[in-house]
Amino acid sequence: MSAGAGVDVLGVEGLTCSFGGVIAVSRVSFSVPRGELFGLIGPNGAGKTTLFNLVTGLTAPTAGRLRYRGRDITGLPPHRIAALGIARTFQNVRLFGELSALQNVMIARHVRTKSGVVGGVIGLPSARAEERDTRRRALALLELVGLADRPDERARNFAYGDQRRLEIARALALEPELLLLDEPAAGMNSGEKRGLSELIRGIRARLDLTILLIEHHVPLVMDLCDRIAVLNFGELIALGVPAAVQKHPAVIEAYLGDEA
Amino acid sequence: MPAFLAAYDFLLVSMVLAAVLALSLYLPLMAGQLSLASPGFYALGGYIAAIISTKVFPPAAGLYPVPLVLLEMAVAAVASGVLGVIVGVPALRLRGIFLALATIAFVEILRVISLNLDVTGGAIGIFGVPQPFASQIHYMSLAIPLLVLCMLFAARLERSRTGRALVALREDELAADAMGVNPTRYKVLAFTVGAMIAGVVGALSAHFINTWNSRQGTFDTGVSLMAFVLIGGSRTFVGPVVGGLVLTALPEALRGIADVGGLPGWLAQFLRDGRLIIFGVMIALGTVFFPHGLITPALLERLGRGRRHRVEAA
Amino acid sequence: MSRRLASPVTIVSLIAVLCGALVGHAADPIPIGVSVAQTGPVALAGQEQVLGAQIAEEYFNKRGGVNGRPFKLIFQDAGSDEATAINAYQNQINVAKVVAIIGPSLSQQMFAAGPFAVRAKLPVLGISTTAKGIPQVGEFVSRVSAPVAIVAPNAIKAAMDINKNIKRVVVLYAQNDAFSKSETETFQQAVKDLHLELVTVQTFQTTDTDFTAQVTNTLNAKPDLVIISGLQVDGANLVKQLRELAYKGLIVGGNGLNTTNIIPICKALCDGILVAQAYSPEYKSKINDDFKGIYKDRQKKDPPQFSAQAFTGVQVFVEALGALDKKSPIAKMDLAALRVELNKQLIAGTYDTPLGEISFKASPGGEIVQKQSYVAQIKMDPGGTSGKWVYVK
Amino acid sequence: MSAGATPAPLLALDDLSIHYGRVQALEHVSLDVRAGEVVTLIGANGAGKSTTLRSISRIVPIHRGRIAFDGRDISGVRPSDAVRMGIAQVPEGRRMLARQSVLDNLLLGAYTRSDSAGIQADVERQFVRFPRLAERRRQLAGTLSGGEQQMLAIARALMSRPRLLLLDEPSLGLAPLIVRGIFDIIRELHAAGVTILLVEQNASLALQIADRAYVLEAGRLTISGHAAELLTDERVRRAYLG
Amino acid sequence: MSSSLLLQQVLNGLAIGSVYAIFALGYTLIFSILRIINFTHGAIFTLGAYATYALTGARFGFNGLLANAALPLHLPFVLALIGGALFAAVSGVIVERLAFRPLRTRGSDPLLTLVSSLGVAVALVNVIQYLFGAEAYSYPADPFGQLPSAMNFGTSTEPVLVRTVQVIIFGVSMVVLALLTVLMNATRTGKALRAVAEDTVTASLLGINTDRLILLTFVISGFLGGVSGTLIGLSVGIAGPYFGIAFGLKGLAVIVLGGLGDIPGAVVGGLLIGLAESFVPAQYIAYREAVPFALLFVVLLLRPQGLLGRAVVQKV
Repeated sequence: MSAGAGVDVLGVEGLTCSFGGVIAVSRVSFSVPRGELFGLIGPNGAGKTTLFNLVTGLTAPTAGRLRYRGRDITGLPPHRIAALGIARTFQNVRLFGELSALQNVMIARHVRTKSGVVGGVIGLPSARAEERDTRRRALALLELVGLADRPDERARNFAYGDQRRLEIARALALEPELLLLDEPAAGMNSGEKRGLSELIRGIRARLDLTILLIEHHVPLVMDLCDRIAVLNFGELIALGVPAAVQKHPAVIEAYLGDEA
Repeated sequence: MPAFLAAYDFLLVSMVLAAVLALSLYLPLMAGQLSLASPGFYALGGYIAAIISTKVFPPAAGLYPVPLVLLEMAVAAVASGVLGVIVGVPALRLRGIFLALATIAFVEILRVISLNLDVTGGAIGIFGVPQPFASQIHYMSLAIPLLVLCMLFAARLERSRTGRALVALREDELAADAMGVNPTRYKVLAFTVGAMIAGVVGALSAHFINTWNSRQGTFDTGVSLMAFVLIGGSRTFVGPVVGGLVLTALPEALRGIADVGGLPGWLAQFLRDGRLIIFGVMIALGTVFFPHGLITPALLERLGRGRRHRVEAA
Repeated sequence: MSRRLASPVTIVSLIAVLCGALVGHAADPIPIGVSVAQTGPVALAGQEQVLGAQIAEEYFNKRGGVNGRPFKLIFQDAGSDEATAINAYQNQINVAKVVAIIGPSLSQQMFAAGPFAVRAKLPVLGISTTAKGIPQVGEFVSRVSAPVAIVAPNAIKAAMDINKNIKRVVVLYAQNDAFSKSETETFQQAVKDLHLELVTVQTFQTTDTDFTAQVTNTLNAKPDLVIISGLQVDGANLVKQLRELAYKGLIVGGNGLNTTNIIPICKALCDGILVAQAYSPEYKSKINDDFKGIYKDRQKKDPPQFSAQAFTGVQVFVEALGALDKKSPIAKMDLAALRVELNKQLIAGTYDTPLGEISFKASPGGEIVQKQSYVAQIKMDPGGTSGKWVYVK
Repeated sequence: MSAGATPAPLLALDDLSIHYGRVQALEHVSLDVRAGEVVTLIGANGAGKSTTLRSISRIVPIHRGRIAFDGRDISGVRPSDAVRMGIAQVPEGRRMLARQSVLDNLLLGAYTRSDSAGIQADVERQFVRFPRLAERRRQLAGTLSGGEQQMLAIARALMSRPRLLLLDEPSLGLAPLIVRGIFDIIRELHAAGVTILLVEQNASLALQIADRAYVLEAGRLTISGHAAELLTDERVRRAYLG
Repeated sequence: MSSSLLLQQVLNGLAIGSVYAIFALGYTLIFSILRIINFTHGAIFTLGAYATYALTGARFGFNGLLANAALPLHLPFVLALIGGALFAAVSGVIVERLAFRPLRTRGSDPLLTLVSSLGVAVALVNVIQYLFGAEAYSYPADPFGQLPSAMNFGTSTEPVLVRTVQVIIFGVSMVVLALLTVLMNATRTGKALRAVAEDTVTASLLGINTDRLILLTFVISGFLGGVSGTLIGLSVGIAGPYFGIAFGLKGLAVIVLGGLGDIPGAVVGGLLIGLAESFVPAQYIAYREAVPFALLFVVLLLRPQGLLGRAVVQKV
């Protein structure tokens, strides 16, 4: 987990986004070095998901810059950003519900494969080989997230927790360098959550990933993350190692309520 | 079956052509795009064939050479493809019903243009389109390969990288985009291939129905095609094919039932004169009782259980 | 029935039905097919044609049919589109095994279906197909509907007789209708030939109901004469709106306006339209009086042109069959030979019909030669609910 | 809030199971709310809290179990009838009718009632309770701030004079000061005798205000008890209070 | 261009446009509530026109099952119009029950509803033809007998004439628009309808019986369809079973132009298309038919929410 040549994987500079007068993300700046597991917490509606949408190009920022491995990616369309190596999961699980688990994962191999209409339809040797490879890799990923036993099951038939893991497998199929996980533990029971922590640790180590994680389940975040950023009302109110963030008065105020 | 063929040769070929045409609408729908533009390209293809065969290579005695028909089909494919890209790039930014409406507008505009051009013959259209075959049933020699080719194409496409990209767009465009699928590119691709298929069917149809005019390939055609696809089933290429075959045959089948002896007079009369009432009601009922269409992937899976696994395991 | 079985069963039953349709007919009366538009937007014309044909069926069968042998009409709806017309033709030719077919209603449908008759070698008769090129479809395609070439100039001349100062002419036509498009070309040529000034040509659609823009453009051109080629409802609405918006000059209507169906639309404002007619109820002859009598009996109004033409279509086939039968008994002929011989006889004959005396050209085979052509002027009753076509020339 | 001898709870869910497609959202959930109580349902996002409320309001179909309100089985009634019977919900995300005015939103809250004088009086009562809304009565609801929208959502629900108020995540996306205001109002309602079932992500806030609580985890109830006890329960603290 | 010609063209445009507008009002109402295009609207419109015709005691024509039949009553025109509109409203209810509700309760794809409504439209048109034949009808007597057939908005030397019936249609569409606006904005039911349109779930949570209000929408839409069918029938005659269907396609252009589901938008869209059509220069009249659709295409590309419509923000 070396910091490499000092180029951060992700650089967020003064990022701002507003919808019809409501500021969802306000002048947020931080950077994520290579290999870090970076947590993003904050109350519902704090702008965490919007931040993910900005990073993955689904939403265009009103102001500010985004850099990925030093390259300016502000304003690029989502598929271009995905092709550069940024993959994500969604808060509300956006699997391709009618398709099988395997197909879901295979789709995400899109940017790592290249056979065209003609090659695919005629079945050129190169396309066939690529197809076999895609299938093999997809099965391996299903194995990794523990869903290898049901590759042909339709995605919408999976239990909530399994759907979340399938979404992670799909995101990994992109061979990303930066993985964005939006509340991966939502809807999971305690056992599943523990499994998820293991999974996230495992894939980071095995696949040499940088991970950005939004999570509500505080213990999970505290336990997993190297550093944590806290958002409230679109603003970054704290950033640091878990122990420091946990004690930050603004965080207690904003996130944990007026318990004090 | 010679008597059957003689009576229903035209209908049988129409059914096959309708099935192909339904596929032209199905392709963009594979990517989640309801486009009713197919009739426009169908009309264009028909005009291309009619003009080439009556004006460029004016008919000589005897049968019109089949290679020229193939040439016309190729020209129609290219022309429809080019027009498809030109129309598709701006139009496919629209979603859902708005795309459908824009393509309806496109078809109407083409219709008015064809009414006004000299080369298309206005309302009279172009007639005396020469025949490449001595009998209508021989059109099958082009229609069946065309259908098979298009079905093979659709079948292979569904299992290829491109097909997966299209289906991903249908299921969730945003997620597909975030997974690296370029929505515009694949939507335009599906739209354009659909346009080319429609153009080719149009070219063949101009010969097949002997004439071509502005009444071919209108909004009504689009409506029928939509019924073919949605009643047949829009989740697998088999659906539109079955929908095209069955719904094209249905009104004529009702006519046929009326001709079967033994029915009370009023019923036979109703089947003949009221067959469009029955047709309309059956379409409405079809949507209620077969909400996923007659043919669904699940049905196909049940029918062909096991076989697929063996193939995929290979 | 389980959902799983439902669709295969549907398909199988459809096929069964199609096969069942082949149970043959071996009826004694001579079958003559009538395939006109009984459904779709053209059904307005088609249902008038059905009426005319039915009157003819009764009328001629009462008079002994074909030399004592009855004939019967087989109706198969040709719809309003090309494919349905072809399907109807195929059914008539191969299932009903008719000796000849009357219809379809639209020229475009004939362009599509006609070649099937040519290939099957049986005579077909267009009764409302007036576009140019119909007889050229092929050897077995004829028509009793005149392509207005003669009638049109006559109507304009009749207008010029009524108003000697006619100079400026506006022509309007329904651009999406083949008949109107063919007719307007004749009218426009006639206007030029008569050295009148064609100030503007305006188009509309048969589906249009509002013509105020065309009327404004027409009135702006300050015409002395307006010529309209359209169908019944659109043509009548155009007349109505022209008159309501104070057009005072003469109106010549094409053959499409030659029907009492325009009266419910333009009512009193129909008054004075000069109509180029392929059929006139005023034409005096035994057969027309008979036809008109029966029709009036049933419908309480003068027969429209479409009914007369359909009647004529049946009459022509019946008389040709009769003439052929006298030369060589048709009962002994097989169907294929009968069809071919009937076509030859059809072209050779001359017929005294409600349309007047008609015969057919040898080249292009099957084009009608109609002795009479009519120009009439509509005279409305004071109440504006009924009117008469008064013969002009 | 002594239950005393009151036999039947106002609301009782009995072995409720709900699934979306083949995905199980709730499994064998049984809970009850007695008249006058504030009961809270806490749990992580996706645990099935909103689904529970939506099932009580009858906008999601039930696959197993039953819902009894005031002793009557309401499993088969329409959503509108549930409101008529006295169940009002303040939905998650507030769901303003953004294109209608504040006043119209309130009046629509009283849609099931026909006593126009009473409705008018209740409107004024809400304006007294929420002076901010009174100032903005002609404004379109979509133009209100988040806190104002939450106030309007609560006021709107109260307009039907509910016997049971379902509150879904009232603190969602609101500033702490405003959340405090909202919870003060909930306390007031409680004091006024309104029965409340509260779904809240902010567990400590919810537990402080409630009489009793249930913890929902992945569609199943795992812990239940008096709110004060749960507030100090180690499992709850670890899982939800950080 | 002279000022009287300009005025004439503007008035022509408004006259044509008001016909489109009145047709489109019932059409867009259903869209505003259900977000689907109801292709049966044209057929219901036709049914209304026929029902009014029958209620005036007029006789049907020579074809169809009911050839030469007539009702044994002679209602005055205004009563017949209301009766015809009520008949159309009832038809709307039946259509909703048969073609829309079964699909809605199953949560079917909206496209399927589109196809279902097309099927019902085909069936209805052919039922009309089966019963009454294909001929054109017009109402027996002008209901505004003493009025001149056209009104002059110009001078006696430079007349600018508009057909009286079109002035009436324009007036009625304005009145209908006003009534609908009042209904939607100032009544309890209207507010509930708007609530259903905006968010069905929230509406249910407020105690609104959404099924009943959707039915009501079909009643109103059918009633409006019936009124407009009769009025346009008065203007141009009832042109057979396809009478209303002919307006359907242009009606689509109208309601999209104004913003799908936007009630004032339908009127604005109708009038705009009418104006655009009437300003087509005389020598290009042959392309007039393409004008609404060209306009539709351009508007869709530039402003898909329609001229008056609001953009819908998609939530990720």
